Amino acid sequence: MKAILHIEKLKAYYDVKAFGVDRYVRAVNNVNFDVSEGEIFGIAGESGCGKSTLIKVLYALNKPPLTVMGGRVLYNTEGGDKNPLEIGSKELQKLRWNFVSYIPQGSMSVLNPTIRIKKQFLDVIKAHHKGTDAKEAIKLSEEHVSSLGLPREVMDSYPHQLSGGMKQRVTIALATILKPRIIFADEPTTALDVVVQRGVIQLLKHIQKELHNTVIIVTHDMGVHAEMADRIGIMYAGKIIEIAPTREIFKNALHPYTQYLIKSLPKVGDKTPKASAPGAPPSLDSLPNGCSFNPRCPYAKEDCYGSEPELRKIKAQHLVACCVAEEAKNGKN
Amino acid sequence: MDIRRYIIPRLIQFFIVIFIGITITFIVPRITPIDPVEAVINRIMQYGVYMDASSIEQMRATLVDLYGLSGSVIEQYGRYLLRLVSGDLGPSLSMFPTPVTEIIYNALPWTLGLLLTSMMISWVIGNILGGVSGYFSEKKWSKAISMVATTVYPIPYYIMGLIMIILFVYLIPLFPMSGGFSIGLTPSFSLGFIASLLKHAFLPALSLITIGCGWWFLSMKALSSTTKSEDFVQYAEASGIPRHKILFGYVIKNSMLPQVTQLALQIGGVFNGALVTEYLFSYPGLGQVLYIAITNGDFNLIMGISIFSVVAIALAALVVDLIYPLIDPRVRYS
Amino acid sequence: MLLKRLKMEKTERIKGFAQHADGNLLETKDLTKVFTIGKRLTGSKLVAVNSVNLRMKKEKPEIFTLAGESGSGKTTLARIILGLTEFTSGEMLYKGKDITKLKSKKEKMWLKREIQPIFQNPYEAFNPLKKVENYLFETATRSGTNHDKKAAVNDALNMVGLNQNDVLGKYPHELSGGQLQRTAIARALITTPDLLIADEPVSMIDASLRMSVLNFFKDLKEMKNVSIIYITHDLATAYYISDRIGIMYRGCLVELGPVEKVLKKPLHPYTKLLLESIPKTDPEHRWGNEIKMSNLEVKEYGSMGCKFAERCPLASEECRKEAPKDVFVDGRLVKCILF
Amino acid sequence: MKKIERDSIKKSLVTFKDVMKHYRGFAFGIVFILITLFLAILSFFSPYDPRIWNAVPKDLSPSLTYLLGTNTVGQDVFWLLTFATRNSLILGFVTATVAMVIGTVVGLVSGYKGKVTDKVLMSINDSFLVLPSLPILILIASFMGARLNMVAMGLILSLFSWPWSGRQVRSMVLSLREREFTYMAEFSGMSMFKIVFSEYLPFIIPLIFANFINTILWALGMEITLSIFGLSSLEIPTIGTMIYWGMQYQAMFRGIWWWIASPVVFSVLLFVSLFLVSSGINTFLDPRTRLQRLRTIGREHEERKEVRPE
Repeated sequence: MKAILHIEKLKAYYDVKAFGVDRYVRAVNNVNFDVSEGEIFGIAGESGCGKSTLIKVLYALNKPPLTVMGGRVLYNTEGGDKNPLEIGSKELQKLRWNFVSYIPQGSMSVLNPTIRIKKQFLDVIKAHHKGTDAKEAIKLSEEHVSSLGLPREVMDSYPHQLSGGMKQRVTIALATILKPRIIFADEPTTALDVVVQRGVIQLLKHIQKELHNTVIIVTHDMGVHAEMADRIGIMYAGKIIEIAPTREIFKNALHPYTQYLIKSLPKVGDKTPKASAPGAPPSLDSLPNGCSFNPRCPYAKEDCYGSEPELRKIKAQHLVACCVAEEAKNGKN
Repeated sequence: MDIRRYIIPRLIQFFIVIFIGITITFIVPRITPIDPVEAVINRIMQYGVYMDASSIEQMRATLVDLYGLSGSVIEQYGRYLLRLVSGDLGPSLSMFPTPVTEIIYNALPWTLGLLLTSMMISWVIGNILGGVSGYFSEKKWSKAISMVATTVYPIPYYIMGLIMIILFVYLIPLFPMSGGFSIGLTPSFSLGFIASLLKHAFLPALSLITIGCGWWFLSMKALSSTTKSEDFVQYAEASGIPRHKILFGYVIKNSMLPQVTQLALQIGGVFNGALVTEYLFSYPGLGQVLYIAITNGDFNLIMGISIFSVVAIALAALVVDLIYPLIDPRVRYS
Repeated sequence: MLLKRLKMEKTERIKGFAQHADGNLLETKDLTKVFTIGKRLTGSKLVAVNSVNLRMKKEKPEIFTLAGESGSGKTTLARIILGLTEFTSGEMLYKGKDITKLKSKKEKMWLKREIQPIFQNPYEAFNPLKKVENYLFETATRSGTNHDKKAAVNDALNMVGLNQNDVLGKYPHELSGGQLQRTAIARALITTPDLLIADEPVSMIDASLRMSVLNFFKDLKEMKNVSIIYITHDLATAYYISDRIGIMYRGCLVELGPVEKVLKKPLHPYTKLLLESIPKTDPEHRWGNEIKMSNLEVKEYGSMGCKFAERCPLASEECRKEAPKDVFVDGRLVKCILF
Repeated sequence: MKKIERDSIKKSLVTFKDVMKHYRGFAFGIVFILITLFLAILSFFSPYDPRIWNAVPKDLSPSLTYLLGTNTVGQDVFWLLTFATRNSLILGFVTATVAMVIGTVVGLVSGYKGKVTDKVLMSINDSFLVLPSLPILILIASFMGARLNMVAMGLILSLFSWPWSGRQVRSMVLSLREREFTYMAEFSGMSMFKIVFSEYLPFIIPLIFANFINTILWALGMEITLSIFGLSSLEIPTIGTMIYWGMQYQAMFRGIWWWIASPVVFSVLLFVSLFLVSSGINTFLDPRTRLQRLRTIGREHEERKEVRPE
């Protein structure tokens, strides 16, 4: 399948200069992977591992102090490959919402509190299709909204009159109104209750099936990845340390950190004592040399402290960035 | 039902403001060392104004009500309120026997004209400029304007007036130094009169507007630079909505709301400014009348102006507060 | 060990207090809390906690989970037990004493030492502008330990697996989420409480460190026989550490019983829906059917009958008319007319 | 001194040095205020007594001997200005202190007590904000026999300036009460009184200090206005009375511009620097930015959106 999104040696740091103290927080540290068309790609990792920063950079939302230090991102659009980080704002504007759209984190305060939902849809449609007149645009949004199972009165109400779950579904409807090819979703379900979260996940899967497009979802909740994602990338200290199909990640993860992550997931019906990974994730401004997991890794040996391990293919579609992946695999059982 | 829940507390606040203002004006004459009634009586005698016995008695009665010490405090307060409600603030001492209310009504249109126009102009310009500059806070021009606003805002109205006079009367003689209109003209709606009226009002208005713009600019810039980093603005930018629509429809629209409540609180301050500027430019408004009252020791007129301005300002603040729900949907449809 | 001596000394002091204490650590009878939104009379009523009956034994310390979605009233109930919110009607007894009758300052202080809270976000639970040790020493002085305060603090920190120089002299932002939350637990333990109320204690902590804090709660129960009320929306962690669980929906305790029974063989339709909706971390068993989304939260509070009637697949007319009673079935209490 | 204390002092010194370096406006403000204080102290060494007229030849333009020239009543304008600065600052100080005390107490009580006390105190507070202070001040001054000394005028002015800090302190206390560390402090056994003074004060101090300077600014402005209306004791040299006498003797028409220019220019510079310092305080000592700076000096971890399901 054709790669619709190609990411190569991407580096993005927070340049934190406050009163003479000048430090770089290495939130995205040399990330390389491809996403093919029609796939749901999940990016998992704990808070502070740089996954939200990665998705912001992929959508070219980087504003100071977040600066792209190197590498490139390529959208495979009809008009050829485009790097959103380099093309001018005019061209980027054309791509936004038509080719690629974004569902932000924390949906509680994402809608303009002083205008009705209808006007919010109008602003978005008018921004990308100048010609359409208001009535037609509103009719289009109403159809789109009811096709997603939202009640019609939503259009005439203000954000403060809607519940959290409803606001998140409106944001998803907004992001998919112009049928984009790629949807970036940054923790779309974190602030929601379990039942509402299930509704939102079903909505996203329904839209993906409908539009045959690509969804890149970032969340720390492995259960959401298990429900939705076809392939998962595990992120740790600003790097992707393992990419594999969902079944592989859950059944036989290779990287020691992923193993810890999967093993420490509590499940209803399983009371066996579980252990946390020892120590704590490193702070992104003072990373250990070599593999960033070496201070916590029980299988670490010398070349783990040497150069940073690159993602290498172990099996079909299963890549891992670890020098001791084999021992870790048989060490697991 | 929700609107009432918003309006009722505002109405109560309106009456509390008036109550406190009037009580202060009631207490002041009663705690002064000198006995105001006698001081006023012999003040009039000095002017050699001929008054027969009955008008003196009638005058003494009104004075006793306004500042008099007879009867218990509650009785005095009761009579005092009755007199105010009936709108009788007693006669002016310096322009005896014209009642205080008449003098105030003559001077009122001038003050209202100057005050309202300069407040509206400075509120609109200051907020729009502040909103735009807050949104583009990194740009050079925005920093430059903030520098200007930071130097202009803290200057007291009187000194700003002085600077205006030095600049536009001495250095570049463009505008008249004082007065409401050229002496020879009679007040009418003829073109000539209005032209001279505007010419005279320009400098006082300009000094009020400059300071007003400074304040609204700075407060709006602070508001819009915080609103700029709110989630819904970031999301609007991410969804490709053009910057000008985000600036006006999202950033300024949301930052304007607190500026409306702030307007209600600022009216009192701007009114002070108008009084001082009118005195400096001897502009025929309440400020000028107040100055004459002070020099002539006309207690009645000073008290009348105080009470009147308390009620007027409280009313203006109430009106502004009532506009707020029309703008903020969260209050209208809570 | 110092804390053992503290514990003994505390028990003599308490003996004098609760002579006639029955076996219960905590008991609530038809506990209800009604919020009025808007004016005193005209405002609409919202029953946040709807006649809840709970009982926790003193001899057998346990971890009791209060689970439910946002707006289910679990946090309001926790705040009532902590004494931060008054309740509208019903009764609440701690060690046999009615907490509304505790008038004297000494008695109130006693209750504040007996029941201690653990908050959700450690970075919010500590004053960002003051050093972390500030609360540790404050609690030590107030808990009447006439021994050296530093020793009491040091012991408490060692118990949570931290040593002094990790924490003392540091500001909250200089510690990780896990360390800060364990410091908060250490603070709560200085007064040797018998009941801890933990409101979503691990939801802000990184997944990989969550287990260490949860394991620590289990040790507290087993070794220090401290009872814990664990409030969460995450049933997986609830199953892992708790003995008994109560599922709350719109202020009502719809199902209450041992965790094995309630979460392994759920009876109440809402518990079933909750369990089904948790995204299982197993790619094989993905969700089958689509579920009905509720768009009418507020109305449900006011409804006379079962609050879940609107969304319940098995709801009948009767469900909407009068509120269901608690029924004891298969080792647990269920509030549903089907049983 | 224990190592920990030395660190925190070192940190605050670094902060102050950085602030001065990075924000020139703040630096200008501080420098000019120091100059003003120096002038005020200088007035004690003045060779001339401000109340005696004809001490120097009249209407001399600024020269080496008379830095700011002399005025029509034979006073040296420079030394007159030093006295004016001292008296005005005393007035500003008195007003600001009294207003700060009342405002903070009202703010703390209504913020912490809440419900009825909060409603009552705040409606009084807001009424004083809305009231037009000038006409009432003029009423009081004229009834007081129009001869107010510095302290009396300071007290009267503070009557109208305490609500500004009251309102801000109250909103800060209200937001702090909802924070979880208030409950943590309560369960650590701290009394209400201790919570307000040991937990909330670090948040409130920058607010009080910024308001203190704003009130001085407002009081000086009001003093000028009252003096121009001839309501303050005109023989005491203050910035306002200097301008008043300058205007009475038609200094501008007769070309003695330095008599009016020196108080006007000086007061403009003083007001601007007071404003720069107070807004500077708001941006640096404001808890959020202080925290942010502490964090960059301490351990920085990626900004994490705290999302609560409740």
